[in-house]
Amino acid sequence: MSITYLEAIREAQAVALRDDPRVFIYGQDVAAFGGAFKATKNLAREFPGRVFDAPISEDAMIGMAVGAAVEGLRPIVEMQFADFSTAGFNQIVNQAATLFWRTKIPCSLTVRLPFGGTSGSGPFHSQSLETIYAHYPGLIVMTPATVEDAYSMLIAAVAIDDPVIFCEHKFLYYHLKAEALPSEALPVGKARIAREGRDLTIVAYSAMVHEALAAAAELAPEGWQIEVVDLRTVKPLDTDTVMASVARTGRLLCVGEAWPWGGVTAEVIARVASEGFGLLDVPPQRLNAKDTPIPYHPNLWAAHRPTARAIAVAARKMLRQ
Amino acid sequence: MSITYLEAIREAQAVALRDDPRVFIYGQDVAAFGGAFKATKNLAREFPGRVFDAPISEDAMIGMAVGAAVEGLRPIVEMQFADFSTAGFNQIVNQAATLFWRTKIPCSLTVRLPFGGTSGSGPFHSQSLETIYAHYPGLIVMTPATVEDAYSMLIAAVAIDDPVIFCEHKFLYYHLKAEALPSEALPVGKARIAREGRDLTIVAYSAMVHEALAAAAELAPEGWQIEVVDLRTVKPLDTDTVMASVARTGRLLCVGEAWPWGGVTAEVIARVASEGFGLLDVPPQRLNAKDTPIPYHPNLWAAHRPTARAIAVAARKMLRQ
Amino acid sequence: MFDTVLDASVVGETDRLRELHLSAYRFMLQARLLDEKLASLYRAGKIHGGVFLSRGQEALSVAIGVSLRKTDVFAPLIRDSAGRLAFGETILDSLQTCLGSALGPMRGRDGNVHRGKPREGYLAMISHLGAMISVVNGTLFARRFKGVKDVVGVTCIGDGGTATGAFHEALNQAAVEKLPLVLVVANNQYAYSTPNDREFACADLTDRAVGYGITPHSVDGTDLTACLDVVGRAVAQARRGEGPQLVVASLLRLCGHGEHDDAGYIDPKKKNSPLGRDCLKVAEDILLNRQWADATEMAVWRNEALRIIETTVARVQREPAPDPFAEHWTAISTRDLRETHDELGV
Amino acid sequence: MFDTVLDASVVGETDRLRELHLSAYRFMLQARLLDEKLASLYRAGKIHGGVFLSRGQEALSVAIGVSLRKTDVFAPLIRDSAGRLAFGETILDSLQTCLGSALGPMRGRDGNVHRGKPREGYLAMISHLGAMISVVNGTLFARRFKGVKDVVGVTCIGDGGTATGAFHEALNQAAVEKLPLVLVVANNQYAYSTPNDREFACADLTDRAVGYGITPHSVDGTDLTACLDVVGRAVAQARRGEGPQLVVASLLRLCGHGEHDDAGYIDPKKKNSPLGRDCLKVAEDILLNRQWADATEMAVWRNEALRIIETTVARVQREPAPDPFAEHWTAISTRDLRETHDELGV
Ligand SMILES: Cc1ncc(C[n+]2csc(CCOP(=O)(O)OP(=O)(O)O)c2C)c(N)n1
Ligand SMILES: Cc1ncc(C[n+]2csc(CCOP(=O)(O)OP(=O)(O)O)c2C)c(N)n1
Ligand SMILES: [Mg+2]
Ligand SMILES: [Mg+2]
Repeated sequence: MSITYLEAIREAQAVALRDDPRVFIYGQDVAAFGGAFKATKNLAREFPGRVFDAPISEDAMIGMAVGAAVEGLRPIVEMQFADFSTAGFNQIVNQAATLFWRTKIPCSLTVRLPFGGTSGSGPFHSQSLETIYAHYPGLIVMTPATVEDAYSMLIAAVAIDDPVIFCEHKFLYYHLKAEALPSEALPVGKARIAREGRDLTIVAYSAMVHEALAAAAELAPEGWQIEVVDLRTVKPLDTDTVMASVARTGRLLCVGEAWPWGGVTAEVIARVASEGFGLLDVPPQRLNAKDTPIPYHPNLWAAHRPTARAIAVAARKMLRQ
Repeated sequence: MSITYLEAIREAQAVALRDDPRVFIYGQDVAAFGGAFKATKNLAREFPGRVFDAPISEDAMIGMAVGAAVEGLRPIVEMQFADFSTAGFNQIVNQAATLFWRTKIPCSLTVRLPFGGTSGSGPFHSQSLETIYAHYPGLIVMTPATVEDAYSMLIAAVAIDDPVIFCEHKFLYYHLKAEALPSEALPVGKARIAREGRDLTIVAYSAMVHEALAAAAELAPEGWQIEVVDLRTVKPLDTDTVMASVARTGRLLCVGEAWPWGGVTAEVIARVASEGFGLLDVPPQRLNAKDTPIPYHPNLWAAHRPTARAIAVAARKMLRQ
Repeated sequence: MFDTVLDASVVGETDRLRELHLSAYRFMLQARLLDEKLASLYRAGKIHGGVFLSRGQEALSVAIGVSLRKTDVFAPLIRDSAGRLAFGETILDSLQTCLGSALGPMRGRDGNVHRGKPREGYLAMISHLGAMISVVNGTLFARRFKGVKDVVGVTCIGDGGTATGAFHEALNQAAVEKLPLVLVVANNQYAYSTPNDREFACADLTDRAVGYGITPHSVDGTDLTACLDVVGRAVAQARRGEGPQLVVASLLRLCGHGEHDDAGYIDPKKKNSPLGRDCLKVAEDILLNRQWADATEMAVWRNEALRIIETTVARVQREPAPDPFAEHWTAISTRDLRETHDELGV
Repeated sequence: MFDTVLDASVVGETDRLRELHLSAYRFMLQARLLDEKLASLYRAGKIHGGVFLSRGQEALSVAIGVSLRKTDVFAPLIRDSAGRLAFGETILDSLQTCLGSALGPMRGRDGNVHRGKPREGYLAMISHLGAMISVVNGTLFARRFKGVKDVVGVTCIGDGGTATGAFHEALNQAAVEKLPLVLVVANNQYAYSTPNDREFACADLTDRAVGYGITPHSVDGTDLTACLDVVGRAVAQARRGEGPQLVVASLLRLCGHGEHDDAGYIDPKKKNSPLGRDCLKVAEDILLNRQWADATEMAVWRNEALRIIETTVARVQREPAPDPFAEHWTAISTRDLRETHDELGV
């Protein structure tokens, strides 16, 4: 038996619905249809009265979820694509994210964002929006890279008393498979060493973890041992694990699929430069998508986002310094 | 005669309206009333048929402006507060910011965002949103710190063929005065050395430039010569000027009023760490607002954002290293 | 808080109406006097930030408060001082918030009209107009989900706020979900300085109701009796399961948008029209005409309210301001997930 | 593109109608055949990303295209292949975009339905539903500002898209500004899989018009004659200065949401109802019944369209794909203000 990243997300929601009567799911086409990506397949049937189709009203979808959270429920809101969450942006950042701080009422609410690039999806079905959410106080931003994490982190997200932006990568939906679902998980908020090495640390998250691992594999025959850190959540950001890795390797390359200005990679490098300056043997570097909308054509798309090859090139440069 | 930052903004719009028949202004209460802050005072009277009141429809306000830009006009949209631009966020980042890249049609459009904290304004009338806009490709983000820049950069913004997010700081509106309006200006996109020094570089923008200057003044009697770099625009970010300053001082402290995760300060430090690592004598540091909504009470507000005092404390620490 | 007794005898009905009016009037009076106090504190520089008053909108607002039960949901907006009091907010809560007391419900974190106690069904508005409506939907949805019956949720918006996308999405959502929502629109003719004709182009805002499949109600917002009747009816209909209700009241704001604003843009013709009547004065006339109260009683109520306000102000002014060093500088509740990264430790 | 001639004689009117129908039919046919080609290219793996078809919606869409002038504004949505062609888009533009040719209007940067030539009044939609309406408002506002007269702007939305805040803000804006906007709602009964009753609760979407103060029109979207009549009338009214118009058409999407979708959720009752009629077939019957065309002519037109499509596909398939190394990787037009910072220079 094997299970995909997407199936893990479905299973996690099934577990959440089963174990906690306060959980419900709200999103466009999530009920009978099972969602645009089938992430809620059969859940409406298995859990009658717990899965609801929403109108195309992202603002009201989040508002409704906040109201339900105030009443002690634990809504999971599916955005059909992360890109459309901009239409619910105001309610996420000003309503959900401020509620606890203003009123002491925790706002337990999970917003599932199918995000990230896939070939041919173009400017409005490919975006990586973790940065804009992580910038706002009051939100937790998860970016699982593995089937296991997709599963256990989503279960954790629903259990957390704060609003969680759950960034699930569409590229991993079908591509990524695991043998079985995990029974144990790393704590939320902790980064993971995805591969050990001692020559260079690549910090990545979500789909880029796999590009980083592929780059590490490419560099291994050349004698380089690359350590890959999977951030898992980008807010809070586990600076300690990153720093400990850099302490071992002395070299830091940070990779993100989002746009270059002011994202996860900038935050990681700024933290390491401030707090772990002495650990760095060479200048820390980063690799992001290009500073344009995400192109539709596969040729352009492949050049727009960081790839294993680009990572390997960057890493080699740093290793030779 | 003296002129305030706010008056400079009004004058700049008058100049734009006078010199270019394609310019018009659209915003809530901007016509007869002259805007919530009086930034468009008398403009409707002086320029009949060029200043229009908008309904409370931020999404449609930006959409309308994009349509007008497609037709070759040069709209200036006033948001009543930057905070409310989240309701027009989708049109800014997905419509205006992508238009040129997708269609070759430049989208000349200026969105004026009265932003930043003032005492007593609370979580929804104090936000600094430059980071979320700068993150998206396709936008220019200006953050003038002086009366002169407020004037000349706004004139430039309207003349630019791309969408400009013009972040005008409400704290500076009445506080900041100049003797006269400038006839010359630094090019847009270039940072400015606001104060020369050789011991430490403080990079700041908008209201924080003045806190940095005050900190520099506080440190001068102690024998420290602090250089203050005013970024002026945060996207594009003038890395060269920052780097040249750090080359002189060897020390970098970056100050922003926005939330700490992933903002201007992270971007600046990441760039300097990557490209100017060798220039740094001590770890670069940054200072931002706290990672909570902006508090209402003056006591909390004063502690939430960086102040001259906090900057001086941080700078002293770095200078002693 | 009163419930509509539907099959009362005529005498009982008159008694009920009298009680309702008297209660409503006293809340209106309190609200007006509290507002006046806030205005004077503002002018004296004792209040930081803005002060937004309800002058002219008390009859409409109070009708909401007295039509609701403690177990209902209420998300007031900026001009609802009367409705807040009638729904159960204390003058203390209000003053603590406006004066930024650390002991108040918002602990100095948020101010003026941005207050509430969500756990008590009393939501704390954010500034973004329209944004509270779907939140009320969510509370009503949740109560139905939990099997709680007999609940109504009311929220308010101005004429200007009806132009927001949030208004539309939320009303539509309430209609699709058949939620017991009552949305009360206070059409005070202006959104800040902008007159109705730059805000919308329908003949009347009630014309929107049919487009959502919800029930419209119109009311003269200066007339307490009409407000109690119409708002009370809308709340009762929602409670009976007749789905969302839209109440549109016509009135005029008899003050500036905030206390910084002299409202010079308000058309004198409107001020001199029936719209410009002071609803408090109208309510007084109603009580006097029906002999439900006399001037002496009213004076007693006024003095009582003034006394409470004054003593509460004095009390709150002695309360501690929030202390930034004692403050928990985190926006999330989960301790383990707070960002541990601390800039410079300064 | 035809203009309504209002005071034509009866004979002239019949001629005009015949011309209009013939022209419309041929665009519908082209659109249908082009769609079928796209579907087969998609199945053959020649098209990256999604393919969204217009099957069942051609009569409504074409009515827009033929009612507009070259100098008007059109912002089509996903199911407007017929209207696009009628407005003047070439089959080449369409195929270049869908196949990602570097020579196409979108240069491989954007794909499928996200195409347009804004300088020609033909806007390129973004995906976010509702977002194009206010952009059309802006073009109309700008033309009025520049003194250009006699312009109409049409844009389209689905039943599902009417639930967006953007829809509301833009319709209201158009009404306040009295813009010559025609918003055409294709109520194909579903938003993706979601049926009308989970999208809105009004009896009919035209009920929304009065709430904006704009003129409603209803039409049977399967009937070409009705569509030409109603859409043509709405466009003419907008052109005459009667303000925004809302056209709501009833029909059924006769395909999946995209070509990945088998549309298994569509109620067979709807399919078998008049809503489920194929508008192309209905149009053919109209032409045959009125003896405006015979089967032979139709076969000629079909073959002609097929030939153009096939040769265009062959041509586009030989065109270069975009080259990432030749690409200008910048999203802004001002050269001096491009970010000069280059990561690693890799
Ligand atoms: C989305 C949004 N845009 C702008 C504002 C700024 N603003 C605050 S009150 C106001 C006018 C509100 O008018 P109306 O809804 O009629 O309420 P009234 O003040 O008349 O009671 C505006 C524009 C806001 N609060 N929210
Ligand atoms: C704001 C927004 N939210 C979600 C989507 C995803 N989406 C694309 S098409 C669609 C259904 C649209 O239904 P309808 O408007 O009825 O048009 P139809 O497909 O039936 O022609 C959805 C939900 C979107 N494009 N925009
Ligand atoms: Mg109003
Ligand atoms: Mg539809």
